[in-house]
Amino acid sequence: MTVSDAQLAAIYQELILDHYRRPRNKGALAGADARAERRNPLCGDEIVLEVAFDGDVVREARFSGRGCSISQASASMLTQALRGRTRAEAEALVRQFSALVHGDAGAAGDEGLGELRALQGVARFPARIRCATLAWSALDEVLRGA
Amino acid sequence: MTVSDAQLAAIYQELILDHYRRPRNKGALAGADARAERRNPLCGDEIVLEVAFDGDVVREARFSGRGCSISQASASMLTQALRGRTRAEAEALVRQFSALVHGDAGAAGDEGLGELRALQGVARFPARIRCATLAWSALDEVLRGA
Amino acid sequence: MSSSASLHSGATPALIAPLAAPLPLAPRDAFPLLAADPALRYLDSAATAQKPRAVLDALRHYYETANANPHRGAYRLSVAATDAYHDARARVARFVGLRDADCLLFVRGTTEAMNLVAGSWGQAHVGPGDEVVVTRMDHHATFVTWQQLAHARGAAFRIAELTPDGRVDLDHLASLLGPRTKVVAFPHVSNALGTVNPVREIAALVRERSDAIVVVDGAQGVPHLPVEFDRLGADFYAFSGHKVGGPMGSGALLGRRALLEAMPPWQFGGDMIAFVGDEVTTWNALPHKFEAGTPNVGDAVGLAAACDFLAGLGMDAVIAHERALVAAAMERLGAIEGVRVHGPAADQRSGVVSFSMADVHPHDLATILDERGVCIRAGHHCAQPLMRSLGVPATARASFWVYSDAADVEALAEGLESARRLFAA
Amino acid sequence: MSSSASLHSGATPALIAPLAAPLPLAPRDAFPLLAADPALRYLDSAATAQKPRAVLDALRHYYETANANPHRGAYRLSVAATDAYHDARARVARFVGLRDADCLLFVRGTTEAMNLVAGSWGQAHVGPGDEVVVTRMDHHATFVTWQQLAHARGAAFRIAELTPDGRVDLDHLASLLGPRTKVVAFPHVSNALGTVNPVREIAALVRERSDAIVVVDGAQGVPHLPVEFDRLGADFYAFSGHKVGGPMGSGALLGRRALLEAMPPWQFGGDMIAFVGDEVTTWNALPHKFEAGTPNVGDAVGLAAACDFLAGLGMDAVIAHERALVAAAMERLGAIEGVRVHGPAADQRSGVVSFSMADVHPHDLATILDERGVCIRAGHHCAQPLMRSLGVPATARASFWVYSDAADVEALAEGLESARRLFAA
Ligand SMILES: Cc1ncc(COP(=O)(O)O)c(C=O)c1O
Ligand SMILES: Cc1ncc(COP(=O)(O)O)c(C=O)c1O
Repeated sequence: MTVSDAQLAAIYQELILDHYRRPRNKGALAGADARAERRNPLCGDEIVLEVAFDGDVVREARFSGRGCSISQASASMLTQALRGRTRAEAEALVRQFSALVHGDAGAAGDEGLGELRALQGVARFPARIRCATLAWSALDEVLRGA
Repeated sequence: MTVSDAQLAAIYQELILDHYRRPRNKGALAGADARAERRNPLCGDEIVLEVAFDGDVVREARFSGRGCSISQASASMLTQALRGRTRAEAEALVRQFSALVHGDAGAAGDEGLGELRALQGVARFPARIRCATLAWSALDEVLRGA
Repeated sequence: MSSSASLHSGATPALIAPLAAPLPLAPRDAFPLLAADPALRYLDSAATAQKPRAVLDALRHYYETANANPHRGAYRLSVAATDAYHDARARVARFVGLRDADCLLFVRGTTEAMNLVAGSWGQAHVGPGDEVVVTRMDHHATFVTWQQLAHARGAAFRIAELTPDGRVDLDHLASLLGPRTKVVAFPHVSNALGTVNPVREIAALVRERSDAIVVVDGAQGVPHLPVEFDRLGADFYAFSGHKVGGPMGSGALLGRRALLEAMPPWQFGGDMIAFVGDEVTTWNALPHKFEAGTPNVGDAVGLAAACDFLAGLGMDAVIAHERALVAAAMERLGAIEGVRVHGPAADQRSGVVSFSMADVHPHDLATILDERGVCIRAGHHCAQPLMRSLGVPATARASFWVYSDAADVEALAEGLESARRLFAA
Repeated sequence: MSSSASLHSGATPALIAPLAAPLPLAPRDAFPLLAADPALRYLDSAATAQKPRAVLDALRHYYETANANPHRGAYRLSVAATDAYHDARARVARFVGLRDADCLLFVRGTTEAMNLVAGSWGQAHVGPGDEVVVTRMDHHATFVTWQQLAHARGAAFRIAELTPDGRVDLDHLASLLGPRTKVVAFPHVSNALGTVNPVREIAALVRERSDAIVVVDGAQGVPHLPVEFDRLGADFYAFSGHKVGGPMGSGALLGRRALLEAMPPWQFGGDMIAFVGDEVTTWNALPHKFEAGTPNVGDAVGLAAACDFLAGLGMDAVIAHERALVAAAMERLGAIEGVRVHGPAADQRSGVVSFSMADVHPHDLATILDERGVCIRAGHHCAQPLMRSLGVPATARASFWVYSDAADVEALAEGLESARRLFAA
């Protein structure tokens, strides 16, 4: 079962660690139109997602909370990917991201996911999928609740 | 495991069946000094034992209730064996009978037990010991309670 | 799966029922305890079933390859345990016709399931002046649990009586139902008589006349009959794994989602919480809300293997097999002097034959039969209220399952004849 | 019993503790799951223990030779099951130093045991204005159960805080005790920190200042330390079989006879009744009054085999072995940059090392270690209230048992060093 550090790097890519160390769009969002919280009862990790809309289009998204590298990087990338998307596009993104981390080959090849594809390695770690989807589950609530 | 009817007869001796078919001292005892009830929760069998004393000596003992051949025969023999005994003798009899049905060799050889020795076969049937001791447990209460 | 399983699984009831001398539906060899003692005539399957080798293998395989505390671990072994547990739930749910597997709660057995419903739903919804209805044939697990809940909540406790042949008297039941009725609980199948109750019909009757929940004690249903929870019309359905050939300590409560979601938790501890504050705690989603503490993964895996085993035989074939044996036994026993068989006709039963012999106590019968290797039950069968209405303190009961055969019936009858001779002498 | 068992069982703590590189106390070969995967480094024994072969054999042997519904059968197979169950109770009781074996109730595990005490004693004796005390280090099974009981009964819920090194602050605890204190519950050993609490001292403190019952969560006591209930001064003591190497679904609650006899039953059903009337029911004697339904004989037999296995090793040797490993791990881990070990000194613990690494989340540590075959736990360990006071959402935890050895410690340390490198890069 012993593996080299190189193999581990498949999930802990530099891009993920970078988002973990220097999260984008972290902190409260003044003037948010919607807000949702998620907590992973396994580890106590929390994510708060706040979104501001211009009509049907996401103007800005920010997150706060704490968690592991996967949940933090995922939230950080989410806030970047969201900006400028319509609600319908955002909903599609939620579905596509979920497919990606559950090992869907189509999603892994979808260039529209951009940087998010760095998280595809999570599919090999079933216990961590929930970490990757924590912020996305909050986004789902934001989109439904609106 | 199959056995002949002859072997079964070791527990279902004629003497036991006779007491079962024609129980001695069955029915209420007018003027009883003490009374105790026992119920076997496994099968719903019940025994009521009533005893009348002349000073320290048992004048008469009677029982009522319903149950299997072992519990009925045991109760019937008990009422016979008890008559004329002092409390101390009755207490010794309770202990000796318990030893008998738990397979004690000394008790099995004790002629003082008289007919009761017919019940020694019960020791081979652990599930039935409680049937044999139901009336004796009631007697124990009578002797303690007094 | 045993080889005879596939042979029999397609057999229709009509094909099997008329057989004069039924063979086992599943070979004795598939059951290590029976295989080790060919002379043993085990006729107490309604109390607990003997275990298929496949079940014991599955149990051991779990402990040897996947044992870990599920849900909480980030490492692969714990994921394997989590998957095994989840998969077991899905398979058991499928076997009993429940689509929404998260509405299957693993419990220790029927008794615990019934106490869960009474302790959670009952405590929350039954109050003074309300009415709780059970039947005269209920097992103590149901009878006493609801009797005590009714007393604790100041509600009235009502007992639906039986017809002379041991079925629930639907007219009497109907007369007990009304706007104050909060709970109606009854067995799918009576363990003491074998009577199969018309669950759908009773549920419809209850809906028509009250807003009560319908709680089915399925301890003797799942092992013997096809069960499809989603079509039964019941709100809750409970059963025990050990009677299905699964391990002791396994069992399930099935419930309707809306009810389960609205119910307060029953026990507290790990897995069932979401957030634990110093003052306030919130609960996890179904099924976890009702599964406090480390789950019993091993026994759940064993139960799933038992369900697979039975699915391989086909539950239509199982009940047909049991009825063929019951019919044979009723005929053979009815011809023995002094024997009276309790309960309804063979086609309205599972594989249970409860009987009395004049002048011979059931306990004596059990001992005499045991000396011949025939295991029957003698007692009140945890149904004292029923015994009172039969006017007996106890009955003798022979019960059949998939490994039972005509030789069992014959050994039983010969033992009873010997008892007759002994006591008549 | 394993062959090394007898070699080690006479070893005194002093003899083992100083070993620089502890060998397993019981060989990995005695544990089929570990034997099958020599590269596996299982460091999550505090969550659940791997099972000795002797336990799995005992379990299977029961099902293959003695399986029947106990207590109720007049035939020999049922007597064999009854005897097996009775014998299991006697052996487990002896192992935990309880002379009066009928005061040992078989339950599913610690969680159920705690819910039983709260549901029976607590419901009957705790009322408005009363006070219920737990500690900051309690597992949710204890914390939430008593929190909810207090809320349900209108009582105050108080939390004894900890010293900075993770022991119960006895002064603070003392300050919470008074005439209204009805219950004081605490763990024998903290699963999250490993802290061993001075049970006797705490019990004496409680007796001095209140009439409260003393309830000990022994889930992490029995697997790791000698326990002698009759001398602990506690009223109730609960533990889980699966953490002792026994099967899931087994466990026990020990209680003082006078309390158990006065308590109302908790669940209703078969075996726990004496007489069932249409309106009124009476209860069976101990232990049956608290064991409603068909007993889980198989898992009880397995638990007894686990106790025998541990008795063969000697519990003094077990705790000495664990402390040697903890001391080695604390030294080795403490030297890794950014690692902080929580809790007290090695000689005040069982085999638990809970730690954090700066800038690396425990969940990430667990994944990285798992890739090397090292299984640790990352999370709140069902102790959210404790995590809040440590100021972390979660910790990483390695826990040792009888099969752990120096190679486990080394693999853990190397994995952490690799994580350090990865995240520092
Ligand atoms: C200290 C402590 N208490 C209680 C429990 C709960 O035990 P179980 O989940 O076996 O009921 C555990 C383990 O999960 C524990 O470590
Ligand atoms: C009809 C019925 N209900 C309930 C039970 C109780 O099941 P358990 O003892 O497995 O909890 C039984 C069997 O004992 C039963 O036959």
